[in-house]
Amino acid sequence: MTKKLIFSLIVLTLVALVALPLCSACAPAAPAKDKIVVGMSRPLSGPMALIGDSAFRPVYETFVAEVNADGGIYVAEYGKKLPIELLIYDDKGDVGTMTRLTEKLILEDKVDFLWPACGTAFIFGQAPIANKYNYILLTAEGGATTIRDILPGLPYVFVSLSFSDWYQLPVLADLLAEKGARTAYIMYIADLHGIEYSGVAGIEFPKRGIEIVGIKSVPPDIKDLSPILKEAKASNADVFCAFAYPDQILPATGQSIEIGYNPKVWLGGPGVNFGFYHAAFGPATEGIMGFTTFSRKTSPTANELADKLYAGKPEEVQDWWGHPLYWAGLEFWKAAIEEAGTLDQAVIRDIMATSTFDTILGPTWFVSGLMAKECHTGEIGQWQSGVFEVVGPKDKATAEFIYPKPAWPAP
Amino acid sequence: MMVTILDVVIAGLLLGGIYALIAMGLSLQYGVARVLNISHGEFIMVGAFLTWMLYTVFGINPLLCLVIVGPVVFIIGFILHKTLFTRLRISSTSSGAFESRSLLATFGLLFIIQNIALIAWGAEIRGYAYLNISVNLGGALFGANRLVTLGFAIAIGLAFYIFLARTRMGKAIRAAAQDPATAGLMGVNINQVLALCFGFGASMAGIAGLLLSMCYPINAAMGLEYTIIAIIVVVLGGLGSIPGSFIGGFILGLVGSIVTYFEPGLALVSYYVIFMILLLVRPTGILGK
Amino acid sequence: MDITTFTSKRFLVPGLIILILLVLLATLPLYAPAYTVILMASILMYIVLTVSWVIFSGPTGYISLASAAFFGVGIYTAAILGGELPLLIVVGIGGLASFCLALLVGALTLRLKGIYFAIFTFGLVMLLRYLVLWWEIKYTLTRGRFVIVVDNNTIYYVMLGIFVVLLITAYFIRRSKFGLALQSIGENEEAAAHTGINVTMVKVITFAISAFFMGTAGAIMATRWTYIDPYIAFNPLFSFMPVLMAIFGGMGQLYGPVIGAAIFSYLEEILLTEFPYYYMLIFGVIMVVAILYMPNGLVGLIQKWRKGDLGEKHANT
Amino acid sequence: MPILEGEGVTKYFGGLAAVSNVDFHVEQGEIVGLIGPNGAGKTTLFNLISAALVPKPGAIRFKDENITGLKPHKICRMGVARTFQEVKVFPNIPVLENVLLGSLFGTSPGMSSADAAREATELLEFVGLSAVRATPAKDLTLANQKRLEVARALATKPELLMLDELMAGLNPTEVAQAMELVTKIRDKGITIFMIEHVMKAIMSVCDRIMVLHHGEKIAEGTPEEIATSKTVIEVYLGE
Repeated sequence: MTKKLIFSLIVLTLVALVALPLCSACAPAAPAKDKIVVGMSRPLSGPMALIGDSAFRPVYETFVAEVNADGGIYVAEYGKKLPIELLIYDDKGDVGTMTRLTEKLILEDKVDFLWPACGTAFIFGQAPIANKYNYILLTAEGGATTIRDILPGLPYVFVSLSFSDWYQLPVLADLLAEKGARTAYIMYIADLHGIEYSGVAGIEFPKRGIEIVGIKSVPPDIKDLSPILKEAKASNADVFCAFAYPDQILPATGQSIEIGYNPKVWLGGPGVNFGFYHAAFGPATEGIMGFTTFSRKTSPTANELADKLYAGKPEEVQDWWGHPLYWAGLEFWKAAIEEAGTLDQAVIRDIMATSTFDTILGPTWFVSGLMAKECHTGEIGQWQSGVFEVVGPKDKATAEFIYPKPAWPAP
Repeated sequence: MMVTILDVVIAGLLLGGIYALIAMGLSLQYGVARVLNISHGEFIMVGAFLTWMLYTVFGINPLLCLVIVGPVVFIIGFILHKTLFTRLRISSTSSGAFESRSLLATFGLLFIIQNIALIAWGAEIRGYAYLNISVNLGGALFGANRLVTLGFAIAIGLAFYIFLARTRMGKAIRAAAQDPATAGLMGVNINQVLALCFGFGASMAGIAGLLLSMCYPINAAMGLEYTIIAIIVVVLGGLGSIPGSFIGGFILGLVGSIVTYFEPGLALVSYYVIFMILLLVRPTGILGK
Repeated sequence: MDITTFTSKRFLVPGLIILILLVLLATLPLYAPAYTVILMASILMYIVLTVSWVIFSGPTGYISLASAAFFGVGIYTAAILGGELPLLIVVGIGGLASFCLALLVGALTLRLKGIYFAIFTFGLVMLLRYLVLWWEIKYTLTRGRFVIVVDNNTIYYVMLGIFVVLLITAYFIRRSKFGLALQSIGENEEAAAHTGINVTMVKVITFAISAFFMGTAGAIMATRWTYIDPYIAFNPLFSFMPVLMAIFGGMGQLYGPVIGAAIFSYLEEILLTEFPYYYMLIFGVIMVVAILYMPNGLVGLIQKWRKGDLGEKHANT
Repeated sequence: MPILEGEGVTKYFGGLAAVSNVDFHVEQGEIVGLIGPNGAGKTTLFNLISAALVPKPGAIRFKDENITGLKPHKICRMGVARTFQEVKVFPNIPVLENVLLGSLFGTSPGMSSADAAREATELLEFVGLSAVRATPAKDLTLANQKRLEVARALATKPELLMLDELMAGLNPTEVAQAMELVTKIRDKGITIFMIEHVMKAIMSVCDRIMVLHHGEKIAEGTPEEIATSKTVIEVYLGE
């Protein structure tokens, strides 16, 4: 009798488990289109939240608000503007959860579009899934040479972010060589990002006569970097590069100041390009270099975007490398939909793959899935008087490259 | 060469001081109150964020924040023990049951505190520059903030050690750690003592957060990482022992610093290797009984 | 009530229910939407991890936090061998690799008691994570790997298969003299040894069996994740989750961890999707409340309710 | 022929010798008592024999086979069973299963579960616990828990049974019952080696008595000899 009770309880539980999602899936089909539902799986909690949040609130929320204030995206098929509705799930920074939620967005919620997950590994996980269901995926925070190699097999995947040999490090190497830098010390984080950047630097630097005199990888989670910085200091290299993430770039900066390590070039990324970097170190950031896309002086539209994203907000939210590219990607996506006049992914994909649209960056197009490097309005930045100026490539620079870096300010 | 050795050793000691600081609170909470506090790192995070906020918004000197952060986090810990853990202790059938239930409860706390911090302070990484000026120690250069941290860690450890050894309350705490039931019979208000202990542990975590925020960037999700380090240090040194926390911290710091010097990629591996070997050789920690 | 009807009722009714459930689960891809199958595979994964964990840690009381290590070894096996061998063999190798690792670790560490064992096993997860990371960076000059993509229904069926085999294994361990020995070890290890039980062997073998299932689950799940790296594969979350789920469900009965894991993971899914910004907060509050008011998990709650029910009946007669 | 023999058995804890150079022997079919003041090393000696501890130096032979350093379960399977000073039943396991464990894993581990169950039931009857067979062991009285331990030990089918303070904490009626039980076990042909504080009991059931003091054997002989031994009296009175 009692056993029966227990078992019926189990049955109820299991049946409920099976039936509940069933019911939600059986919900009546959506009526005629009155909005564009965009699904996202983002790390709203957990250790990845800080990376996810830094792009999400400033860029995506602003973009949706702006488009909707205008009535939405005009889709000819429906003869009207459709506002964007965001459907956001929390993947808590776990790839397994992200892949599951991505399929939930596609299969169960049947979202019209997918916006990207956050982080390189996450994009690698998400791209094959999106492609499998013929969903366009315009990636943002992440992407690297590794993804370029698989892009030919993923026609629905587009990458907007600039990266090591696309086209940052060649530009950096040119700048350094021109100023006469001869030696470099490289510290890199033990992940794809670090391997890739140190690898590309290993090719681009020697090509221009810059010798790499030291190279060390550091695992993530190590925050006491002073032994490596001391070694770098002892190597007396002209250039110090830290290819790592903010949670190591910040302590690396602090510890460089502490041990009085002031090489002619101190470059770190990603991390240096954020407003919170300047907020944390203030005048000590003078002359420190990182990766960038534009500064306010690049163009009037750039200035406009900076106002839109950052005016009236704390300095911490700024990201001069990623934000313009993510934003341009969204503008490009919107333009492609309006051009297509439909929400059909295949049609929009073909348009995205072959068309040029005006975005915040100027004319923008994709070359075999990558945003063309000609569209980039900058690659290398340097903090000068509290502004993250573009210093390379030279034809896009907003300020003269200061070499060598000035001394750390007196405490 | 001498300077290099000195460099590595001092770097290890400085790092060890931070580790000891992180671990002391946990050692106290587990050693006396028998709560293996997985949300320990969350209290560190709260302390760090309070300091950051007081410094950047109100311009209060981080070291002065001590008088605010310490008591505030103490009160949070004290109230938590009074409401949650006392209840759990009373309703648990055995001390083993209490340990596993309180461990799970602290897991829940981790989730709650972290989410509240995310809502209150956002997910961004934060940092500020304070006292990052270099100090010359026999040719080796170090940040003043790190030396201050080490100094504070030792001062807090010593103060608490003396408190435990010399005061009435300290004796009650030690009695409770040895045998709560008997201590209760001897007229010690056991619930009060345990809650105080938990509060002290939390407060130490908060102060550790304060000092950490001077050296490292902080964010709302940073807690678990520090909890793990704290657990390793506590186990290395012996549960419930304040000197043990220092020994454990210094060992870990030195090993980390030496291995980082030769092969940074193996620094974290070395933490776990040394920890696991020690656990196999001396399962109760270096100063454990 | 005579004995035959008692036994037939005792086995027939639950047997029938289990059969119906199995048929329902086995035919799920035929009638349920595609996402339900994906979700069920994920829930089954949590159930497999939790029940495997309970096989060893339930009766012996040794809190193992090595689950993520065994799960991760399975994941890496799939990532390395995925393209080279048939799926089921890869899954089997994933399990065997974890099995061997558990034999080694078990033999080394099972003399550690209580919290020390828990922390040591957790150290194993972190050690593997950083060691594999270092190895990849240093010697394969990369980090992370793509895993072959497998059809979602196939993943579901393999996971279901693992689940069924695991339940049968767990059931027989519980009912066998081996299970009784395990329980006696948990109750008093010294007395068990002096009663002729080879405690080390019993513990190590059980630990390895439990690791085997975790390894197979990891191997099949990796194919769903498409891309893995050491941080993804050796994620401490998978050490803590089985413990939480088992205690949430209650370990007194076999069905406890099963419903514990099922409800827990389903709850998580709902919170992640319906309350994404407050997922942790709500989850945390539920955990604290559950611990305060359900000291013996769901099983305890059910038994309490059952006892109350019985008591009423006695009062009536 | 002695069934159990010890030669120079020694055990140090830190710098302290808990058992120091003790020679002993137990003959087949005997009941041997081991007495001595608290802290004399009696339980340590038992632990050394049943392999909870390893003697250093010293050798212990069971049926002419060196068993020094073997694992506890091996020793149990060779035919040495024991009970504990502080009762160590399996508290949440029902009484019958407690005994069953002994049958299943003792000297004949290959036994079918039906045979083992029958044997366990018989043993429960033998020690007088049939009525509580389904009760979890923790719910028994101390006396019954002690009987349960004896039954569990017997279930392993030992040739030598070591009883560590079987009668401690029992009331006079229970002591009498326990004494009767010990004799009954000997009558089954099982050799008994017992630590005991209850003098009346030990004097009346033992064939031979050994006295330990500060880890050393200070006397050995029949109950009468021990009762009149000057050294023994000194030790006990001097305490």
